[in-house]
Amino acid sequence: MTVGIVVVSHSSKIAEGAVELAAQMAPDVDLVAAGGTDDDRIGTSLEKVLAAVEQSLVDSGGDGVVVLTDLGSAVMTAESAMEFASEPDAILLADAPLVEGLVAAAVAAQGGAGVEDVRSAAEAVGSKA
Amino acid sequence: MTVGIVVVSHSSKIAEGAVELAAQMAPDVDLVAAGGTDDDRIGTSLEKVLAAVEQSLVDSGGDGVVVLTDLGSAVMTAESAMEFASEPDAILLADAPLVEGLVAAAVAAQGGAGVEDVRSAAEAVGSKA
Amino acid sequence: MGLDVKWAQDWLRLSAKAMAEHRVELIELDRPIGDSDHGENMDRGFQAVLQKLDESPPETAGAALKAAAMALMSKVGGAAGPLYGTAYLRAATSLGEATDIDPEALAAALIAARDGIVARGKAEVGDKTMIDAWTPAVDAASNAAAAGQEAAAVLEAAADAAEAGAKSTDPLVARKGRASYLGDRSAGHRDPGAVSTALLLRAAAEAAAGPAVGTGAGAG
Amino acid sequence: MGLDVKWAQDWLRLSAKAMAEHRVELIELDRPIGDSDHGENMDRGFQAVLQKLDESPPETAGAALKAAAMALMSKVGGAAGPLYGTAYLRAATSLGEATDIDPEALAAALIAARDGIVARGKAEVGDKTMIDAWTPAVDAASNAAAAGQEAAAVLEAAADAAEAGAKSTDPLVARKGRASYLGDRSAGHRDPGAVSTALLLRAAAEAAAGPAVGTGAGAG
Ligand SMILES: Nc1ncnc2c1ncn2[C@@H]1O[C@H](COP(=O)(O)OP(=O)(O)O)[C@@H](O)[C@H]1O
Ligand SMILES: Nc1ncnc2c1ncn2[C@@H]1O[C@H](COP(=O)(O)OP(=O)(O)O)[C@@H](O)[C@H]1O
Ligand SMILES: [Mg+2]
Ligand SMILES: [Mg+2]
Ligand SMILES: [Mg+2]
Ligand SMILES: [Mg+2]
Repeated sequence: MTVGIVVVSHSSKIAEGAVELAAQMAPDVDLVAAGGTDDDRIGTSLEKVLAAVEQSLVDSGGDGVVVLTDLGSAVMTAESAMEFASEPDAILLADAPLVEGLVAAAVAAQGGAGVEDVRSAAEAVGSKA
Repeated sequence: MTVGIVVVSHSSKIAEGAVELAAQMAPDVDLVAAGGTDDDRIGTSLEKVLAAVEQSLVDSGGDGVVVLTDLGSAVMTAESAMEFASEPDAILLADAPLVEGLVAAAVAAQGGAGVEDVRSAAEAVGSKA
Repeated sequence: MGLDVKWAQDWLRLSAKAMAEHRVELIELDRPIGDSDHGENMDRGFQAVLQKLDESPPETAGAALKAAAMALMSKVGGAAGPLYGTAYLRAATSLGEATDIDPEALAAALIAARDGIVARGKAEVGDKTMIDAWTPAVDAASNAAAAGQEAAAVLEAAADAAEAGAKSTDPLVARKGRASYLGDRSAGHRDPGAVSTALLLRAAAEAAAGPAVGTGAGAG
Repeated sequence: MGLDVKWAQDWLRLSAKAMAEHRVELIELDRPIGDSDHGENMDRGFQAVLQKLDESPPETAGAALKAAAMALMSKVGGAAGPLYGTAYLRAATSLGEATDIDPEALAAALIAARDGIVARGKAEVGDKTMIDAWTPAVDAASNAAAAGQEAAAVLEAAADAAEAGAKSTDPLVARKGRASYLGDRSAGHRDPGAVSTALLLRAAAEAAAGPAVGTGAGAG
């Protein structure tokens, strides 16, 4: 088991692409994309995010979930989803750039890091490696 | 005319999604996606990036081009492309998070900012608005 | 007799009507300082609210607002979704099972709604957001309730203050939301979320003042 | 008689062969500390090099390396693309129009290649990258050339040093490239780019030592 990661973006393409990119370096980590509105316009959807978070809670088998977001309203949607989630305490929101933070978080999770360390890895992303 | 922006990502989905997202706030700015390898695997392609930069140089009609990148090898591909570009001095590379920096840069360009200010807008992106 | 579920349903139906009617206006307001979707977002969100109300008519005002909250959070797609969703959810919690909402309880619910938006979005008055409409509105509502006015008058005071608050955003520089990307260039434009807030509170006042509207009103 | 375009073509053809043969090994090296594509990247890149050589046979060693550089930059897809591309481009510039490359010119071209990688990637020795193979290799080549050795011996010294350099990356913690995401966990693995560098320099030595290979050799 590893920490699960949910990618909340305004764009389903961004979320899916970011998951594909990070999966290359973290094949054993459950990465779940939650991008776009429920009808795949640009925007976010509480239902999509909540479903992704719940799936990730199951996939990660108690190891916890880190959520990455793009713009501010994605943060607000993610925070709302956390209020409705079955295990809010197992979910941490990262204040990190979406793509760059995701790769760092996924690599940390792949290496067996705990949920706090996975979040820290995302948030520590600075200049491009 | 506004400054042009090129989005270099390892993923064509990320590049396209980011362009769609930013275009909503910057409908008059020429945003060009250059994501993925030439056969659309995860990676970058000098040819794609060079073609995007040249197109952006034309679209922006002399106002200059700002290039955003995701991971380190995208930076190196972008730098290589700049060496081959017809007007290297008109192209600035931004050290900024791809999605978040792009939105900030696009909004600055939409507002008529010059090429240096567009890059600064991308690089100034901090916590999520 | 205070407000009841019929009022809540009328409010939501009049809100949906207002969002549909002002769809283009809200889109145009969101264009120069946003992403041109606020009218689309709010219209879609309130169409989903109407559908929810029709599917399972609520028993209480609180239940109506809670159903609206869930619909808005899921369907709006923009910042306004979690913000209004949280607002309506907190208002619903504040009202609880009440079936006869007096002016004090009404003002308290509006305050809870505003506090929910602040908790979610961290905006202060002056940041050029919907909070610039909400905060004067809840202040006016509290004052009217404390002065012993009826629910309809409390909501009218709130709507008037929200409209003034929305206008007050014109010269402001945005410090929250997408408009903050524009920096100083955000000045000289009215905040779309503040305008939608004023429309929603006007709908609340009309629902309290006027006759029933729409179809499924008054199940409780 | 020094090295010529036939050597350059043989080098590139033997490189392509080595990349194809070591494809899986390079992929496996890239798995624990990267994204499992280095073998795929290099194989694809050198297949494109072969195609370019066949399409328009180069007249000089410099032209051969320049064609290779363009193919690698366009087709590799990973960090190795701009890095090796820049290396081959700088080597080509260093060689210029030369048709009879003496050991000094050869060593200078290898130094130019290494300097190009450093300019592009900003790595130092000890960062656990291909530079840990290139720098000892160019040092060994320079020394061999200064000691008056033949081109083949210069390249053999470079290849030997690159192999040792690649092994030296095993205990290192990566400070550049994808492997740097792993921090301390990158230790205990060999850097795939350092290994491919050793393979490429071994191919260069073989091309200088042995008989012609492949099809389109020796157009100049
Ligand atoms: N952090 C915030 N706090 C309060 N209100 C906000 C905040 N961010 C955005 N808003 C409000 O949301 C409105 C925009 O809503 P909308 O267009 O639906 O979302 P988006 O900006 O995601 O497209 C703004 O006009 C503003 O009133
Ligand atoms: N900044 C750099 N400087 C020098 N070499 C680097 C740098 N970044 C990566 N490399 C080399 O590139 C190799 C990885 O190449 P490859 O797998 O093709 O690219 P990617 O990491 O983009 O998938 C690494 O093993 C390392 O030797
Ligand atoms: Mg909007
Ligand atoms: Mg929006
Ligand atoms: Mg790789
Ligand atoms: Mg790669």
